[in-house]
Order: sequence, then structure tokens, then C-alpha cells
Amino acid sequence: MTVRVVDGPFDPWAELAAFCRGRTEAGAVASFTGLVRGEHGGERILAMTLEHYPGMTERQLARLETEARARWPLADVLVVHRVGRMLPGEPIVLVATASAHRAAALEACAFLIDWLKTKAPFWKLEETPSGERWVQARSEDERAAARWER
Amino acid sequence: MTVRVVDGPFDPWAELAAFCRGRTEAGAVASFTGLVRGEHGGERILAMTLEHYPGMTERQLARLETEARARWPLADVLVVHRVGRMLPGEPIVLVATASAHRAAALEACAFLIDWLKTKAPFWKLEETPSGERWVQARSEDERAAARWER
Amino acid sequence: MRIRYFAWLKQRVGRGEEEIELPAEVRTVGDLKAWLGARHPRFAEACAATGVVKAAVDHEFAEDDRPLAGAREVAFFPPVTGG
Amino acid sequence: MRIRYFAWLKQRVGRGEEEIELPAEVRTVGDLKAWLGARHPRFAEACAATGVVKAAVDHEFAEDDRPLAGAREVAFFPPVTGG
Repeated sequence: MTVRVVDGPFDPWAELAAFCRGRTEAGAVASFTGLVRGEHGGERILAMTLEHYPGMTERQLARLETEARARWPLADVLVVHRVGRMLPGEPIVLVATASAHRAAALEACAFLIDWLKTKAPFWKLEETPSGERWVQARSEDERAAARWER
Repeated sequence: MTVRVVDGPFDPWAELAAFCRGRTEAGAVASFTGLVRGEHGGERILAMTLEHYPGMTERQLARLETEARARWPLADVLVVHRVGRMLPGEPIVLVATASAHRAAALEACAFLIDWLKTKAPFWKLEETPSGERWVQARSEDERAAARWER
Repeated sequence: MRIRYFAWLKQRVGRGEEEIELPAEVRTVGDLKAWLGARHPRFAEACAATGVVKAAVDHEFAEDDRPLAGAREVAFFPPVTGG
Repeated sequence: MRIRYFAWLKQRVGRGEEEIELPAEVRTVGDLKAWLGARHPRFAEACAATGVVKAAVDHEFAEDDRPLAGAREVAFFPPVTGG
């Protein structure tokens, strides 16, 4: 399974180690890891809860992977996204790509996280000292995803 | 030390884990890892030896890091490059970047590996069943580096 | 038909899901938004702001003109913020 | 002055480094290439092919017109292939 939603802590470095173990056909491995920040918009973040839409999430992530494989010559793709409540510094998401070609691995990794940010049904709820707030979608994310449209 | 040349095996996943430990200010971490391939140009690779120019290498890598930090808002940068003899599947190089901004982390990571490929004094010697051969520089690498010129 | 709400829309509507008997005159996602808005004033309020309420029909993103014929589940949610 | 050779240039020249007494008329990297080529025919051969022999003066990449005044170490090597 190269696309997974997990509802507890995961170790992106162990995931990457397993992803690369015995890999001798594709020398280029790119990754992106998102960590829970301890501060956002000037306010301290005590915790973050990721809600998602079970069923639709897996479907959209699988579609992202299919799209990336159609665009770049990838030997392998890994996407792990955590849901539930997590603390600052903990990993939220890992995207990894392996290819014989450095540019393919790097571009596909950027593509996957850009598309994931706008096309996968996840929502972030932040806990701050002054209460809970839902994170607003950012127009930069829409723009980042738009550059991959064709 | 965020730029290191190592003459024995290194564990990129342990390096990344240490790079991210306790990191709550920069939620975006990008990485590129190069592994020794088991095949190149249709021939089996038995081993690879990385020669370098001690003194100049560290100087060029430090310069790359300075240049990346001048171009993108990076919280941290890590470059580890192995030298000496290594086997297929073993890591050659790790580049990692951390930023509050996803695009900055991803772009700086691509920039660092593209520049490293053309500006750091490393040379690859491949051992194949038919003998040793020095790897030829690729024009794609020059083009990849040229897109960052300004 | 099952209707689902996510994130702050769930809080506004006061429930995560409900089963409805789809009236014959409700043919599209847009019709359904209007019909649900009559039952949940705070949902209508959210729908009135452009681009704030997204929809999915059977796990696929859908625009207002998407027909509902044959659909089993329709979900409404704010723009996504994962990753 | 110390001269260093790397990768297959080292194999061609048959040594990784040598100390030379720089003649007064050798003023630039280009002059030095020509002067060393007279001592090492296979180095001259490599220099004859465009772009194949790169140079660094005191750990900085240098073109043929780079003056040698004050330099302690000059290195010659093929295009880099690391990463």
C-alpha cells in the first residue's frame, strides 16, 4: 500500500528507510514532510486535530498517485497522512517519490503535496490558548496547485 | 555543522530524524537522497567510488548553503555527502531543508542538489563486470543548474 | 439519501450526517443546497458566501449543476486544509 | 606552487600532485596548462578537448585568464559528477 491514512503517530524516517531498503533501480528519492507548527498567525498552537472524509480521502490520494505516475517516470510513490489529534513537532504528512531521474522525483514530490493540499478532504482544527479555530484555506495553495493544471 | 563530508556509511533517515527533532517553528521539510544505482547505461554496477577535493569541497558546499539561505527563508539546511567506496543501494548524498513555507523548502532542496551536481568537486568511478569507468558529466545537469542562475 | 457535513459546517448544522428522502424536484447539488438551507438556516448562511461550501457526490467533488440521479451520498464541507 | 590532479586526469598524468617552481613567464591558468602540457603529453591531450579540463586556484573555480600571482595551489580535474 503506497497511500495510507493513519490515526496515530507515525515515524516518517522509518517509513522512508523502508521505502528505500534494497532500492538499487531508482537512485533519486525526494520527500516532503509536514510537521505541526508550534505557532500560527502569532498565536501559540497547543494541538492540532485533522478531520477527514473516510472513503473519499483514500480515493483522492490514490488518484493523486495515479496522476503523478502518469506524468513522471516513477519507480515508487509513498503518501502517509495522519488524522486525529496531534502535538506541535509531530509529523502530519509524508510524501516520497523514487525515480531513476532526479528532476522527476523532485517535481513529482512537489506536485503531490501541492495537489494534496487542495484536493484531499482534510481539515485542520487548531487549539490555541484562546480557544479552537478551523484553519482557513490559503489562496497560495490554490495557486501552487494551479501550476500543475494542464 | 550543517554541511558534512563523510568517508563511511551514513544513515540519511537518522540524519533527517535529528534534523527535525523538536522542530516546531518550520513545518515544511523537504529532502533529496541519492542512492548508488545497481545498473547504469545497461551495465551492472558492482561498486562506486566517490573521489573529492578536500578543502575545496567543504568550501563549495558551504557556499551553496549560503546561497540557498540568501534566496529562500530557510530555518535550517543539511547537506551530507559520502566519499570513498560504496555499494549499490547505499546513500551517496542527502540534502534537507526546513522552512515555514512549503514552496521555499521544496525549491531550495532542488536548487541545492542541482548546484551541488555541477559546482562541488566530486567524481564518480564505477566498477562494472567489464572494469572501472569514470562517470561522464551530463549536459542535463548543466541545464538543471542553469535554471537557478540569475 | 445520506447527507454528510464536515469541519465547521458540521458544527453549524449541528450534526455530521442525516438521512433524507429526496423530493422529486431536487435534481442537482445546487437544488439540494437550497432545500437543505431551508431546514438549516446556518447552512444557508454559509452557502450564501461564494466558494465557502464545497460538495462531493459519492466521494467525487461536484459542482452545483451536478445531477443527483442515482447518488447515494452527498457531502458538504469547507475548502480543504490538509497536508 | 602545488599542482593537483583529480579523477581520470590523475591517472593520465600518473600522479595526484606535484610541487613546481613557477617560471616567470607563466602568469595565468592558461599559461600553466600549456607549460604542464609540455611535461605531461597526456595532460596536453586532455586540455586540447574543449571543456574537459577544469581548474581551481586556491579552492576556487578559475578560467584560463585567471592570474596566478600569489596562488599557492592550482588543481586540474574533469567536470564534476557528484551528488
